Amino acid sequence: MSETTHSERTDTDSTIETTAGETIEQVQESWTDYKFQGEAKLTSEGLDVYYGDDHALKDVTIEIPEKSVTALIGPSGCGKSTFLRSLNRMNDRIRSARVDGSVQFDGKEIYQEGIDLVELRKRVGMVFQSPNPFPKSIHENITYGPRKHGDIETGLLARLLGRDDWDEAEELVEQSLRQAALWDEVADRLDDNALGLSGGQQQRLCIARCLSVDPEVILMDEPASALDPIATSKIEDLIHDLAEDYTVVIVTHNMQQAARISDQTAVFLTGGKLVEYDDTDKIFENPESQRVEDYITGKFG
Amino acid sequence: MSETTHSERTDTDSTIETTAGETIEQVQESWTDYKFQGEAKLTSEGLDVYYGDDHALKDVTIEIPEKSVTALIGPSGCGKSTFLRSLNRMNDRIRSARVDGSVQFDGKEIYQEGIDLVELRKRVGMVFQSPNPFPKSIHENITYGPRKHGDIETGLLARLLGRDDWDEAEELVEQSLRQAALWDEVADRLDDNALGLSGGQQQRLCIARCLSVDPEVILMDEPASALDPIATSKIEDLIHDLAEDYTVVIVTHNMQQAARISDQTAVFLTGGKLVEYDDTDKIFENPESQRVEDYITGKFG
Amino acid sequence: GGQSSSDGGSDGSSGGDETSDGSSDMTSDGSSDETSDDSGGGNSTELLDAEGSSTVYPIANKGSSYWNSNAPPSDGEYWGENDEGSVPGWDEIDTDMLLADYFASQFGFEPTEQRSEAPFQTTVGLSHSGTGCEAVVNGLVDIGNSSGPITAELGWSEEKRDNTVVDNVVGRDGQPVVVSKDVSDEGIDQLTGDQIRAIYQGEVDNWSDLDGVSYDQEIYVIGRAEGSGTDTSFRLNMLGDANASMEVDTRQGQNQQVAQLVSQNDGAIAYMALAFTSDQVLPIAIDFEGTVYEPDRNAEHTIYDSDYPLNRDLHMYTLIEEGNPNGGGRDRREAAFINMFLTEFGQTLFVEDNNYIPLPTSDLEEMQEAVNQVKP
Amino acid sequence: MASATESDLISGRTDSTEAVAGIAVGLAALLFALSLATFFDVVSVTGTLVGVPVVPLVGGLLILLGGAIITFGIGSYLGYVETTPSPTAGLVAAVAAAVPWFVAGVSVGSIMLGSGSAGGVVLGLVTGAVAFAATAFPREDLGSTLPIGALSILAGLVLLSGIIGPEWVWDLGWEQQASLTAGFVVPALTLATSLYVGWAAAKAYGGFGARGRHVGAYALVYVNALSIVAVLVILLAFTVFRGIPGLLTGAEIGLGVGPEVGLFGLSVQLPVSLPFVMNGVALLNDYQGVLPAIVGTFWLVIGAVLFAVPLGIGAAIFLTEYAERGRFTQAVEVATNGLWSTPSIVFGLFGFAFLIPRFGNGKSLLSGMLTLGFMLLPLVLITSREAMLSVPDEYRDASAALGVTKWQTIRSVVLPAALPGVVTGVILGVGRIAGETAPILLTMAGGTFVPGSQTVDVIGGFKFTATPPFVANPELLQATSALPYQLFALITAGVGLGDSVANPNDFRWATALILLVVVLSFYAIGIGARYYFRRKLQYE
Amino acid sequence: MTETTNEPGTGTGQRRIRQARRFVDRTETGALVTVSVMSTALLAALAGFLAVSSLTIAPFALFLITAGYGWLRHQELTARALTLAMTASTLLILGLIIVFIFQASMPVLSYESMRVFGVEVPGLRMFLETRWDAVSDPVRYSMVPMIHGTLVVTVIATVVAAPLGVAAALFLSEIAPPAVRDIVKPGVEILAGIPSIIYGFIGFTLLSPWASRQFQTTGQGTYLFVGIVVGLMALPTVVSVAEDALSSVPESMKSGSLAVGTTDWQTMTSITLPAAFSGVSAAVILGVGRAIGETMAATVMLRGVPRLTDPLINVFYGQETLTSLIARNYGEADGLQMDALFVAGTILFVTVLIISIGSQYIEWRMRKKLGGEV
Ligand SMILES: Nc1ncnc2c1ncn2[C@@H]1O[C@H](COP(=O)(O)OP(=O)(O)OP(=O)(O)O)[C@@H](O)[C@H]1O
Ligand SMILES: Nc1ncnc2c1ncn2[C@@H]1O[C@H](COP(=O)(O)OP(=O)(O)OP(=O)(O)O)[C@@H](O)[C@H]1O
Ligand SMILES: [Mg+2]
Ligand SMILES: [Mg+2]
Ligand SMILES: O=P([O-])([O-])[O-]
Repeated sequence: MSETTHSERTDTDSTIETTAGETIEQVQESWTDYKFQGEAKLTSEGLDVYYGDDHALKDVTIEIPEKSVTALIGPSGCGKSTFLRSLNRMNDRIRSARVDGSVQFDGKEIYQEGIDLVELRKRVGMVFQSPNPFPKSIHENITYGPRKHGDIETGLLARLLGRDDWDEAEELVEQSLRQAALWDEVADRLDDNALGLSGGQQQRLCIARCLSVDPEVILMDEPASALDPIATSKIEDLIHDLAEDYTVVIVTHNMQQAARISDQTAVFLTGGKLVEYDDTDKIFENPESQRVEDYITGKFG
Repeated sequence: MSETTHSERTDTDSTIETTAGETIEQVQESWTDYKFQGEAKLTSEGLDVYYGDDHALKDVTIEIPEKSVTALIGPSGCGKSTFLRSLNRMNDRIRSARVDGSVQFDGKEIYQEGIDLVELRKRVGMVFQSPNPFPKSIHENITYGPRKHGDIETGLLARLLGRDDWDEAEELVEQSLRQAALWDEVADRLDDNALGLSGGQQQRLCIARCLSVDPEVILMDEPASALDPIATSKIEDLIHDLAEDYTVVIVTHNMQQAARISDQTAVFLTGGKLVEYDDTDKIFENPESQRVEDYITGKFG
Repeated sequence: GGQSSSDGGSDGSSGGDETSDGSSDMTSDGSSDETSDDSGGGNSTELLDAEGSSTVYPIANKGSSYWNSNAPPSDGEYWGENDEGSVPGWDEIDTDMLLADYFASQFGFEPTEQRSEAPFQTTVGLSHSGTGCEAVVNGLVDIGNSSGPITAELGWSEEKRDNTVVDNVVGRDGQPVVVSKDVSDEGIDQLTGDQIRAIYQGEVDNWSDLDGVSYDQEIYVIGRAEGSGTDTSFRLNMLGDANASMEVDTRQGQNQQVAQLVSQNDGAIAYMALAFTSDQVLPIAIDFEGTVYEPDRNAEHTIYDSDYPLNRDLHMYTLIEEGNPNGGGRDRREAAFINMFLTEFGQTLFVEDNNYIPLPTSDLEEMQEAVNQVKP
Repeated sequence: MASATESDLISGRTDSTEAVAGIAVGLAALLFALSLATFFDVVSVTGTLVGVPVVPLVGGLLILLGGAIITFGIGSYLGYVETTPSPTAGLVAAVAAAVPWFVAGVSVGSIMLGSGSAGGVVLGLVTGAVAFAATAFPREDLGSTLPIGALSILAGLVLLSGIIGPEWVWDLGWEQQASLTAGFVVPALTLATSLYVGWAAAKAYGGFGARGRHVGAYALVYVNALSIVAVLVILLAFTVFRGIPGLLTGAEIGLGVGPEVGLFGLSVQLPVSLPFVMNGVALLNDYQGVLPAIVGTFWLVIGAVLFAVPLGIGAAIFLTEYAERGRFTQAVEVATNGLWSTPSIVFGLFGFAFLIPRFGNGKSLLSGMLTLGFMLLPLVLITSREAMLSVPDEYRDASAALGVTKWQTIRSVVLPAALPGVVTGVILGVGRIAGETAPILLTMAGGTFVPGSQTVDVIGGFKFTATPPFVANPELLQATSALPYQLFALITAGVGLGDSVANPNDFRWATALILLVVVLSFYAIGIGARYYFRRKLQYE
Repeated sequence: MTETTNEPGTGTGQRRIRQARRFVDRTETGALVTVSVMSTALLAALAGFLAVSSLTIAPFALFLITAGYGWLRHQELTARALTLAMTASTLLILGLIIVFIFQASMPVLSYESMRVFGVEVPGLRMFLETRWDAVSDPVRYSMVPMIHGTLVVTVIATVVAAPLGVAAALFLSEIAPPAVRDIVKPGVEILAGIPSIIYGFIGFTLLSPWASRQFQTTGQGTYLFVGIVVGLMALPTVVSVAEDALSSVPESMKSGSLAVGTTDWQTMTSITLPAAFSGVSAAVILGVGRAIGETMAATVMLRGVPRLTDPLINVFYGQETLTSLIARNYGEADGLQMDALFVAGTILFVTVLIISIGSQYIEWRMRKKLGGEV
């Protein structure tokens, strides 16, 4: 498989160059002087999302740099989650949803025929608003992804054939849990049901589960909204650390949180428009747009 | 039925006097120097609410002045809604809920045997977090309360007997809708289903419905949380106007909103405790307690 | 068996006789109405219902549909042929009344003089004899059709029978044994009584096991429901005892179903009633101790003969009730309706035309006399 | 931006490899269809198809199919075909492959060594185990193709070589004689094999691995859904097709051809005459019909609804609105669910023992109504309760907050909001009881061929009496017919309906059709109502 | 409202009594009297009906009158009392069913009693011997052949309905595009709506003769085809209950799986099905319950001879099931034979009741489990 795609790659590469060029121009139209350092990991260009007749996201064009934290903020219903879900095509799950425009991941268009959704979602992981561990043991939760991808075999058959990757799995579990700052709390009860963990622990477990498949991007949709302040601050620290290796995109309704943890911030306002996108400091100290300023100072929303 | 309660009232009056005396003492213990102008409309004293074994509200003592807006703020789960619902005994509807302590309305204890719940709730109206109009026409929504109380008769029988109060009903509908700042928008479609209105209109309809039974107090539990900014600001204006005739108690999770619209603010913190209660300006500019200050400046919550 | 009623151990209302007088039912005063009307001299015009034997069904049902149609005498459809001379029993009848009007008026009913509106309506339910006997005894219906004697059906003594019901015999059946087409095509058109007995007692199960038969095919032994008159008569007349044991592959509720099974399957043998034979359901000759009874009416010994061992009476039982005239076994509706079958007209049209055997004149006269006692 | 990982994102299988697997899937589908056609006697086992005898043709196709998928598997293993196989086909596939091989082994063993001998089972265990191992141990592309491909080839050879020819019969040698014949075994074998190979081919089409399994499973699930719909369509189409001639016997359209219908004193002559539904059975009719049974069914349903709906809704109100959720409501819930699943014949027995002695000691319309009412009650209760539970508590709170009493809230807010659910539930429930035979068999069944003049007239039957209970209705206390019972009676009465019905078979099928139409129209109305209400309430 | 005191006590009887007393104190006397008269009248009417008394009408009329009066004057309380009475009547019907069918099956149980270790066990012989013969001596009413028949039919039906039903439920809740779903779902419901007698009719006239020819059996009537037909009839039950269970698995769980890069099928097998396992098994169990109770198709397709097939696994012969025994014999049966039919009814009723309670228990556990997760 890898060989075939390899040969095809050249065609797509060429198209990307042009679209990428356009993208940057359009972004510059919107925020004349925002230039981040490093490579763009995800690029959306003229992205529109509809739910039935409802136009939820309008013409969003943005470049998200790699290995940094990008926060998406805005009032409720402005389309933050919609935008986030369009980055790993989780919107496909919603039957009424329809997507126009383009999103590129590492320069590859993800809204094209033949795209391997499984592979895409492996590489663009996601953590949800409320923790959603599987009703299985902690160990199984972490190894779930790799097992389904065939990277680790732990099944009965594999064990019978002496082919199981027990050690590898152990290692992976430990590593993922350490990265998610959960190892110390659960090391001695890996076989307990994950539903027995506290909310904050469950959310970190979900992050660990996401990390276990070694993604490149982690999308987080209000990951701390269901948590108490202590758990929240743990998650915030964790996100900060993750940005060293991963590209993190996080939706939050808490402006203080966005200010604390993100490198750049995109502000959506009602109607599904991306109104401003810049370094976080800039947005919070000196936004270009009056509406953004009103929003940030709590005049509405 | 009202006669029965009326005759009972005299007995209770005497008890109330003494409890009311105690109440004021306790309030002064908590906030040594908060004295508002005017009469107290609602007074709670040593109020505890339990949900099963869960102690949701702890020893809350507070006096709410009439014809003003009192805001209740605090982090999620701190018991704001619980407190609000205990003011018109809507907590009775939650099977696991148990209330200790006293709440007085116009000096009458509402947690006593023989209290007429129907009468109480008529006089202490309530507007809910998400708009909940009945799936009936706008007209029917407004006249629902008066009709059920027998103040207006519009039934088939009444019409046959020539006894229906059609004009009166029309008048009431117009008046309530005007008060709720909705008349202009719906005057020509009173017979449309209320579910066809927008969220903000629905919420104002609910306020109009509440006003139609001519209450003295209006309790509002995050009435704007499900609305967009424009609808929110309409509701806020409305609340401001209502305070001229009614006593308004409003729960909000939006501190800016509390600052904008309320005369006094009560801050609950996690655990169901009332931590501070004072003029709104005072609370937002110079709170007594460090925790309240942290909360208001967004350090947590 | 016995007379313990079908509502089992339900409660107070135990015996059929007791409930049927209506004293204990709650909302219904239907039956009490009826009895009081009768004893008061007037004639109830309630629906007359019959139930039971699938053998008697063709007779009763055809009669019932003639009755309900209450057609004028000019109408060929009920007079057999439209040509007056050929009407069977015309001399006897000689009337210009409508059909049901005529028969009913003899028992004191007012003629309606309306087509399709008989002085009282009749209906016939199809099940089998056991059900019919049960139903009439419990007062559920007016007439219980049975192709086996009620004594054998319900295990009664003759004395009990005489005290409880009267037996209206309306015709005869020469119970045939039939085989399916493939069997008769193999040339099997005659069996001995012993062979049939062997088949029905599970001693042979392949046609080729019979002497002189080379057809290698499992025998599909079809029986009638336990409690059906056809089954009871067959056990009684063929196997020697109403409670004789037998072994069959299938039992079907009604003769019609048996006929359908015989026509649908290979290797089948069945016992049934004459009315249901056809070119797919072929009666065979039976050799009883040297006498061969042929299925052909013109042969020397035939299954239509009264000495054919499987020959049986077809009954319409009615209950002896206090409310009936003279406390006898028939009320006037029952008598009027049954009387129709006892005329020459009825015997020809309802009995003989259904391939059954009309009653001999002497028996017929005896029956007529008994029924006519109810005339006002 | 490592090139290897990046290219994974876009699937890059060439059209030709997909085509090979695609052809195999198509071939399997063809064989599947062929086997069904054989079951339905559209194609005869002894006949020919495009000039070739059916059995060898099928055998050849099976061999071809088996060969194709084995070739694909080996091609993939050797790297000629672009796939992403897992290291093993997995436990499920291994068990799935072991089962048919076990059956094959047992059959071959039993035929050779005689059935019932241990030899067959031993052989089956061996072949099953080998198939299991051959699936489980090698890489997935081999494991999921070789054993199943071989099975297909084996089946094909058996058919092609004539070991199982069109006249093949295997007497099982049981006491009650039964045999397996080519007429059954050939299509059954083809059906099973084509499903298996189709599954394997679909996996191959998806390139094995997670995606392959996904495709394979989806193929089977789609076939299943399609088959269910097909069964439904065939059942309906067949009944309609067979029933139409009887239904339309003597039908006429035109002014003044129909019977007169009186409604509120007005008498109208219908412009349609459909004797089958407008007549009873009578000697003088030109065409016979089942009107009394239709009317009987109508009254049965009315009676059951009048009994069960108020009771069910009332109980649902008490349970949802008044009763504290606790042991009592739980007990009622268990009881209603128990009633819901009680077999209809038990309701019949109960009606027989309980109602019949209480209503004139005879089978009667009233007993039938109540028995069906007992059956309908739990259905109404359960659906009403669900509908009321799904009325948002906000409505109740809003009403309570306006100071409105509980019963007024129920009447004015809860019931209207629950109405769509209740109505839908009742209609569907009515559809179910309208088609029930067993309970009315024991409690109501009347005559088989009922004259039109005996059509029940419940309204006209009421009369007042001087003795308690002062009101009587003999029509209610008489047995009458209903469509399902009439059909049952027609089945048991078989042929020989007597002279009155010209074509008994048409008459029976037409009765079945009418019953189907009556019952399914309740369902159609119920399902339609649900869609309507859902659509209507959507703008919430 | 005196009924409140009659409600089943929950251990805190004292408190209940106090509550009731307070309730009585607080309620208007007029309303109390009305409701008391109403409920007494209703009870009297019930007693009269049970006793088959022609006076039943009097208390019933009184009930109607007081209820009407109460409705006009004390609607709140009357409505409450009436709905309580309606709830009670639901329980009453179940109770009556139990009493009547059990009571009716008593006599034959003592006839068929058997002595083991010196103890007389009623009805035991019905389950140890295999002979059913209501006519010739010795008359025996064994239930074994019918239990065998019911078992065989149910097993075959389950083999048909369970996998196909669960697969169809998966299809409907997880796979089908909305347009297809809108067709298939009502289709399945309509399948449930086809009256069983129509299945029986088609089975008797077409399937049975076909099977008889194919399997070269002696005559027609096979458990195999009855089982298949009954399975088809149980299918809709399985589909709709299983679909409910599958779609009640929270979307967040499914999304969680998809978001780590699994195929839809992997998500279904590894997350959705295990999470909904108890609900799906409840669906299958309910389907089994339906199959056990199916009557008419079996009645018209079977042979009607109560005996075991030979050998027991010979599904090509269909003798008799518990349901068809009743439907076929109720007419002419009397005395012990009738009681034996009630025994068959009792067996059916008890089995299905156990199944119903079992599946409710399973569903309850599933709800609890999923409720804990979300
Ligand atoms: N599944 C859906 N079907 C239809 N409309 C939807 C769906 N999900 C979201 N929407 C609509 O799309 C718009 C954007 O929703 P989205 O969830 O993206 O907002 P959000 O910014 O994440 O809001 P929140 O802060 O409340 O999570 C809203 O108007 C919402 O009503
Ligand atoms: N119906 C109930 N049953 C049991 N516990 C409840 C119930 N309602 C609220 N609680 C609990 O009581 C506490 C206070 O809840 P309450 O709804 O009053 O908080 P709140 O301040 O209104 O929070 P929010 O801002 O989220 O609305 C919480 O811990 C909550 O879990
Ligand atoms: Mg969101
Ligand atoms: Mg709240
Ligand atoms: O006449 P039978 O139907 O009872 O045989």
